[in-house]
Amino acid sequence: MRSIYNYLKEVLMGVWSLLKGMKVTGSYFFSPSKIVTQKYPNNRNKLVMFDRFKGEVIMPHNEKNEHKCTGCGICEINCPNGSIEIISKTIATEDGKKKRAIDKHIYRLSMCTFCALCVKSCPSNALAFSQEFEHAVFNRALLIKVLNKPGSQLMKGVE
Amino acid sequence: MEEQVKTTGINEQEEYVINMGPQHPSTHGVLRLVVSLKGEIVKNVEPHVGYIHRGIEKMCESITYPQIIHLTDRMDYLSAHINNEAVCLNVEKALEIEIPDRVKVIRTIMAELTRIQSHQLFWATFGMDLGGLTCFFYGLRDRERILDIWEETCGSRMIVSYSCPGGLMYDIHPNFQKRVKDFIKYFRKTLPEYDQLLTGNVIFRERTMGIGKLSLEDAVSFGVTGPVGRAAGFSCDVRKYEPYSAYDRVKFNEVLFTEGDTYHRYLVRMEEMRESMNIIDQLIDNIPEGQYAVKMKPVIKLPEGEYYQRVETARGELGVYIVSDGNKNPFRIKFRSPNFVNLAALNMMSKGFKIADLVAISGSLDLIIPDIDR
Amino acid sequence: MRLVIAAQNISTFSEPWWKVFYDFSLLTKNIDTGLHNAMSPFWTTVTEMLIIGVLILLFYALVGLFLVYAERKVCAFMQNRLGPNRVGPFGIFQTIADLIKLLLVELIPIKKADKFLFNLAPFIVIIASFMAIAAIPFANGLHAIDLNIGVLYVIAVSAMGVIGVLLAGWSSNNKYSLIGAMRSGAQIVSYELSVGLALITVVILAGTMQFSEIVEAQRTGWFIFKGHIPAFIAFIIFLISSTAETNRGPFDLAEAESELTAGYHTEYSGIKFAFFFLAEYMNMFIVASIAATVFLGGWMPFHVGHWDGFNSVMDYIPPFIWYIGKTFFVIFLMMWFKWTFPRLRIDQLLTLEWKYLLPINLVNVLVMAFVVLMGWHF
Amino acid sequence: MNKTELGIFIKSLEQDCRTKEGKQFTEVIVPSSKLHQLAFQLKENDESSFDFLFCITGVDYGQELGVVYHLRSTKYGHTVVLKTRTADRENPHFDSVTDIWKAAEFLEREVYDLLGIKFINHPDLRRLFLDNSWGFPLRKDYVDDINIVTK
Repeated sequence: MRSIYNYLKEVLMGVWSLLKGMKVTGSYFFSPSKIVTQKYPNNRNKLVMFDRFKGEVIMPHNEKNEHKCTGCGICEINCPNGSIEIISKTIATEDGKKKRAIDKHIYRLSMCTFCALCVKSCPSNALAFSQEFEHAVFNRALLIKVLNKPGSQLMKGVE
Repeated sequence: MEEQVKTTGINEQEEYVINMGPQHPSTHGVLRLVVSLKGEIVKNVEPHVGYIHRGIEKMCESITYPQIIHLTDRMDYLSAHINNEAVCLNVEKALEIEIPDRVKVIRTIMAELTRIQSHQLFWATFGMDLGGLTCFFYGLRDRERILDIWEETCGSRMIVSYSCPGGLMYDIHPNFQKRVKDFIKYFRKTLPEYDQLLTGNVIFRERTMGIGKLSLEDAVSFGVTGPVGRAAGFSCDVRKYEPYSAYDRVKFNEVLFTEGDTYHRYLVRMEEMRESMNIIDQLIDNIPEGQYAVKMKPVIKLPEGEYYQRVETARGELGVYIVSDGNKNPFRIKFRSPNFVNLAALNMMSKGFKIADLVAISGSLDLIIPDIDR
Repeated sequence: MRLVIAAQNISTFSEPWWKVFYDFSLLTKNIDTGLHNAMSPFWTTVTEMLIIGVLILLFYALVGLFLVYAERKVCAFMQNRLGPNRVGPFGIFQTIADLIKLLLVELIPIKKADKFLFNLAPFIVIIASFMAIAAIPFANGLHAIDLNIGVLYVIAVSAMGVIGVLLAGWSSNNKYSLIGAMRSGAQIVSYELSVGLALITVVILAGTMQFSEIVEAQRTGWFIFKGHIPAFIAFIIFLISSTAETNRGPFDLAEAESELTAGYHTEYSGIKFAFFFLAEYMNMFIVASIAATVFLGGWMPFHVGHWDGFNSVMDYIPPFIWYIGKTFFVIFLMMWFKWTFPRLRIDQLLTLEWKYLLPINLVNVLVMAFVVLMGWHF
Repeated sequence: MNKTELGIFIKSLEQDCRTKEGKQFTEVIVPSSKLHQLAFQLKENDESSFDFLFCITGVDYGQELGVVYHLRSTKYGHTVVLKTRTADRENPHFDSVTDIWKAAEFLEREVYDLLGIKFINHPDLRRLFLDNSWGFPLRKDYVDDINIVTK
């Protein structure tokens, strides 16, 4: 008799545990307000990324097309993957001295691991992260970016 | 000397050999298990690894210490922050710098968040391995909240790279404390649902109880650590026996069971999530003021010598062994990854069980393949 | 020419047209007589069979498409997701898009596979489910063939699908497929017993195996209420074992995604895979409609004792709607099971059948016989 | 036992080894011929009972190849580092400790794979990550012009 009681108890307890699980899924089924899906490409306009989000490295320019990069090459040394390459040139300043400045700040997005060492190590805060995250392109060559805009110059007062 | 290299002799006539992986839904990546079967019963499991071997140890020999951090993220990507912390602690120990309390507390909170999200993902994938697909979505849904907290503070969602030698990359975001508290409040409500859906479920208990037993003796001998070891009664929590960061100032229990089967490995993780929440509760309101990083020299050179640092990741004991010759690059760096050592016990644990149990056992080891391969 | 005459006969309809929804025999008889007037009995039968065949095929495809969509939506809502929402409003055309994709996918030939059996297997699976659908009463008078052993026929025919599964697993020359097929064989053969015994419980109560009479007997109350405790237990057992018989989660060991990748249909692609896929959903529909017919009164409206007002209101809902509603209720239950529970192991699956379901079922049959004998049912 | 006591104790077990009190752990430098013997004693002796082998590292010191064993006792909580070296770069070999700690099986395979150090009496010494056509990448004299790019 005891064994039959145990048998039935086992069956009923098992069914009860299953019902508890069904309660969880069932309650979610009947409460569509808890749906977490974000319809991504449709909500693109409303999408706000966090300020610190590491999208890609950019070089902020002001309205006069000036940047802060002196071409010192510290970011190039600090980059673990060799995704930054700086091609510098010598220019003559107004008072006639020769000075080193960047020609091209090449940034290979395809090799970047977003470790933020370049941004953090830059002595003149010339680099920053943008919140752009849609990096997909059809051609790998497009992932090699030149960060300084054409015709840009070093900001006054940055050494 | 006799040639020690031997090739496996699998008798095709007598054993039914199937290849689980490298592309198999339940090997969580590119692990390949060569399974010898007799009917449905597993006779032998031979793990083949190396499909994503990237040579991180070799790469580390040619880069500087701050640059190593971003590579450690990519070993055990679910314990990314704890991996960072291990290298940072080791470098800081070697340089004998005292880091501010604020850093210690923030690192501890981040590490515990890491543990929670890793166990959430474990719960999700373990449920999926056993056929309960809904678990996967619930686990990931809740994990997303932690990832959002990280995204706000660290800038990345999973591969955080938040620690650096001497402190942290940035200070915590002003919203950090509020969001963490919100999450803890939310997750305390959601965790019982996990129990209702899986822990108490009669099918789940039948599937996992008594499966893949590992005795305490074997656990120690195989060196399995983390939840796998603790389920077998092996007290191997580094946070307890060699406290680092702020673990010496918080109260928490080491979750220990003695059965050592799949169910208890699962249970250890469920309990650890609760313990982690307790740790965060103790720390989140008491983050001391101060600097978030110590000013370091631009080029970090470790004094000549050998340094070993172990930390408790979500999967077990991670050891970082640095041999330095005084240069800015490590002479030799070795990561003692918990998954690699835990994998060795898989064969012993799954012998004699069915192929469905093999999936459950390898799921309960919670293997992360990049950590095995490195 | 003859068809035109037949059509003219059909168009002369004595009753108001909407009466058809309450009694389809009005329409079917009309068509029958129309055809008889127009052509010889042999050709009449051939034409009727053709019409029914085309209609069932259409119905089959529509229900299959809808069920795939429904399953995806149901599981999505249970998992806090939206489910398909891109193709068409609320993603309703998603399955059609999938179907087009499946039709265009390359059929990959397998080296060293048994070509003939490999190609035969999906047809056997789909024919088995196709045959079963013939015996199901959809509504009053909408019944392709009313066999006097309808219950037996459905059990026998639906079990034929296992041959297709076994063939598919064996002939694809894949170790995972073979394991899946063998599991499936063991599973379906055992669970046939429970399905049969659960139906026998009701057959005892109804006293007949003919579907039309079973439905008719439920005019005064559904069997699940009439037979109270034993009928309810039989209903639960039928639900469990029919879920197992259709290879659906938590009993989807034959395909066990996380263990055997996709089990017996691992090697199939394109339209052949679509056949297995469709057959799975149609089997689910068939067992759900049998459950609805046998336990929940088929197309009979919900009646409560002597509440005549309530009963007449219920009568206004057409039988077809009742039938569809009940069937989808059962299907929803099965989906709910699938998306909640983890999968069983093969030995536990057989333990559940032989140690739990079968003994309970046998006792239940006895109890039911006793209840019927003593007249304790309603 | 603290670090000093442990050093003295190990010295008493094996005369040929040199013990050094490191910053963190006691370090023991043992000749390769005595390695297995000492390891066995460290495991079995009740006073030391080093039952948890948590790390095996192969190191290429330039001239010599070495293996470093990190041992911990779950009973007493002390840790020791065993080090051994060989000058034979062509055919380096040590005794395997798989019969003492099962964890050594995979860890030694990894060392063999990456440094080419052979372990005698290892039950299944095959390459683990790489296939047989590779060299031993963690050796300092390893060259690979295609995959290793230096700036």
